[in-house]
Amino acid sequence: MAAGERRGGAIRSGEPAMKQKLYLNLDAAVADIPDGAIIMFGGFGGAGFPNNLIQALARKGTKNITAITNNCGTKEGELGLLFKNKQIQHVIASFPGPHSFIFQEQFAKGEVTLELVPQGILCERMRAAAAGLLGFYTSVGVGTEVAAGKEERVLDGKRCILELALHADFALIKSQKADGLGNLTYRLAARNFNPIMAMAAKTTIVETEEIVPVGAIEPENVVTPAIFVHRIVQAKGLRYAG
Amino acid sequence: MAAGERRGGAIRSGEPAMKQKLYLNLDAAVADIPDGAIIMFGGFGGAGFPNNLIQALARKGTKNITAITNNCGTKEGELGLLFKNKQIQHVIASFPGPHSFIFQEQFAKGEVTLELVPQGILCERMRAAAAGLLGFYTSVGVGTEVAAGKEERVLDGKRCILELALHADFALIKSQKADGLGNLTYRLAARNFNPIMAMAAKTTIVETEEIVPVGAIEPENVVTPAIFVHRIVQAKGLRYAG
Amino acid sequence: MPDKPRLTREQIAQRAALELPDGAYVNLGWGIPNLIADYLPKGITVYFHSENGILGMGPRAKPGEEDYDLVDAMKVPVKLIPGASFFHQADAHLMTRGGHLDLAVLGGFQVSEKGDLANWKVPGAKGSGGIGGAMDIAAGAKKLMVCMEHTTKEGAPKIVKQCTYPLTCLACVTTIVTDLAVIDVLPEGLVLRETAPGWTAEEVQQQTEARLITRGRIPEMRSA
Amino acid sequence: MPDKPRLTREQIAQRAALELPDGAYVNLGWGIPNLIADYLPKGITVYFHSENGILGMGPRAKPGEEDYDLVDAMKVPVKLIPGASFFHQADAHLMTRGGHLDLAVLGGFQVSEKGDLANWKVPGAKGSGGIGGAMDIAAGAKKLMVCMEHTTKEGAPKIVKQCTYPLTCLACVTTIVTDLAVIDVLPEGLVLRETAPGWTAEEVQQQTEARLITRGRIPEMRSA
Repeated sequence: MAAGERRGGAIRSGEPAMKQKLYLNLDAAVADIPDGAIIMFGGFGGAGFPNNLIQALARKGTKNITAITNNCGTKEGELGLLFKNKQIQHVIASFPGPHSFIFQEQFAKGEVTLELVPQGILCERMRAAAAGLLGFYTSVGVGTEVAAGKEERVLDGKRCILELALHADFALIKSQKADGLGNLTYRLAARNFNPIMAMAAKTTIVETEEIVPVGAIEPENVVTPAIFVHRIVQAKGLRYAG
Repeated sequence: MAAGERRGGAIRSGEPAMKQKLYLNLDAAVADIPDGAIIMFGGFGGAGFPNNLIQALARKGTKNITAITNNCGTKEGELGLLFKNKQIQHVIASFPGPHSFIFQEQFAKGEVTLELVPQGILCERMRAAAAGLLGFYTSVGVGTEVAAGKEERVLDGKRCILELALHADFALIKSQKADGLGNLTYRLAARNFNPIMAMAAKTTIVETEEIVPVGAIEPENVVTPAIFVHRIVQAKGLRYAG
Repeated sequence: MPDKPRLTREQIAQRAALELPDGAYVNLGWGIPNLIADYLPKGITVYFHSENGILGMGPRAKPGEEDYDLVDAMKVPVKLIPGASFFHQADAHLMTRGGHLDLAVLGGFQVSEKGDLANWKVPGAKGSGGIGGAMDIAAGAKKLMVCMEHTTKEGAPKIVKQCTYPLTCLACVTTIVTDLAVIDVLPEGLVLRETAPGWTAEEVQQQTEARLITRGRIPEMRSA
Repeated sequence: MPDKPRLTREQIAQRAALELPDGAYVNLGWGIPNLIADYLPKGITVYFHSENGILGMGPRAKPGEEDYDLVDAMKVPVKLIPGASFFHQADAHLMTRGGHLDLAVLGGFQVSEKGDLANWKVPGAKGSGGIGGAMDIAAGAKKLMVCMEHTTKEGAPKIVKQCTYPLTCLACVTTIVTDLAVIDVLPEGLVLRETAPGWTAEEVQQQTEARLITRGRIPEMRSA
């Protein structure tokens, strides 16, 4: 964060965190996402997508979104809905995917722009943002199109390129369980990108299959600690075939 | 790894991983740690120290160790034993600690050298090694003694310094449970550095309170996946007052 | 004037406790900051973070109830509050560096008028010294409060134009609570917010090397 | 000679399966590599890694037993073997990049004589393309085996002096298994280890742009 943001002097009391986090409906949870927002979307291979929140974002109608995501939707499902509504302007993704028809059409017409990032580097750039790191050196991408325009050097005898932290205003993620404080667990491989994005975004909004009492998740089994979660809304998961 | 290490051609079958990992005694588990080895030692605040393995390493008598650790022992306990035996030559640590008397004595005499690293940066440098990253930029340490001799630049409008990946030949760690494959869980705050070091070292040796059947740890609750663990030995934990 | 009563360490902690917002994620450092948890105002819930991988630390464990696998960063056995979680030390410092803590409270040897902090090493002290988590915490917390005595035992000011002790972090401190005053570090400089009972702004300024900005009447330090 | 029988995709997978060491941690990519799990030799246990955060993937789920929260990187519902674990995608790629996988097997468009791999983008193809995990996996696995047809459908060699397709990773391939041969990428160059039944070393060389090093009599490709 910038020095100016931090040097605000006295701290003013807010509402208790617990009261602030629980939202009663999906639309309220995304109501303040403005046009031009940078948004991370969890999910991989049909699992762990925050499809209820995506639908709410479609209803809200936020435009000119920069979407950070592994893929670009499955037909009209997942992010496909937001492409269909022409809400997304720029994508930072690893693998748009074979069923991202609407995205592909808009990409071909130049209506949407794309930065392709190796999947692990996409994760690592988000984690760098989460961890307060500015950037890192990796040998992934050296000598490939991915290295174009990036600083290259040799460290420890290896060619490597500089990759920068990737921040977002919001993360929309999906969990299996959430307690009222925001501690999360994920089901099986529906975990995927969700915990990383939860850590990386300024405001993390989670749709959860189930809200459990505070203390119901064993402290040793919490996957995403409450500190990373800002809004919680319960919703039965939606899944798209594809 | 260097290109030469990787381009070895055909892969030769080894023993099954499971058979290789279980060791029947502590001495066998550390028997091949050579003089001059770079070793990470888990533990923080008296919790999660691999004290049985440290004792075995003392019996083994390995010399000229570079120790990567949060602190430098509690009197003769924890790493204190290895300092007492003059087995450690160089330390990379965050907080040697108020009871690291033997280390302090040797440090004052110049018998042991020390690189002081901020605690989170120590973690992050180990994680960079684990993750195949060469280095990263952080604003931690800018303008302090820690920045001495390090590359400094401005990224995203912030002054930052380059920190390099920190590798080790061995990690000696402690877990609560291990299955025969090497999946680990930790008890409460005895987790601390142990999972990071397990990921960062070439060979990770774990002393565990308990060996449980394969499958007894829920896949969603595994903290250290088996891929990071190379040797497992059961031992009742030892704790030092201090 | 140096004989006027100053706040005790406990009173500094008590005043500092009033700065903790309800629902905040907070890390308390060594020394006076560590006393703050004992003085939380009623009805306030704070989620205490420990750099060894705990969120949701509760009070110190009572004698006989200690579990030495559940200690804070000072090695003191603690309890958990409901909704606590454990994680490894890299994730603990991802939280500190990454701006996830609403507030950190550290002790200090010196704070400069720009909010630079020196708190890890005394020049000329014997031994190796140690950094611990201080640099990560100072660099990353959204707000950083420093609790310390206003002057050294020898009477030298600790709020200075420029730190002469080895630095922990540049331009990181947002509020200073001492045995004489509450001071905010703002873009325009050090702004005196409150003074200890019986101390005038001028008297506090005399104990301070850096210039303090005063606006109107400065109220007395609150205690509850 | 182009009419001589070549191995099928399944036979390539079957031969490649013999390269999997017992107890190894292995990632299988799209295409032929994904077939390998069906041909594991008996008595061998391999721990399959998936970049969406699974270690210890078992066979594909039978019809009616699918759980769509448990899919591999190709979105196919799978089962687990005992001792499996889940982790997030950043840790999954910490494993790929960090040298923790004993072996990765990827498909390929081209492999160069230096072991460069091109496998993610066909020049001039329509659409956005996609990288997925291939670059991280290729850069980090201890050993990288590529399984592919020896030549394109048009008969052009895919083992070349220099890749003309967009690169995935430089100097990463250690072994190539095709429908005509098994080739090791060694510091001295591409060493022909086995040829398909009925194919001589010379005939394989004719289908290969890069020079193949042959040492003595080249045995026939093993199948079990």
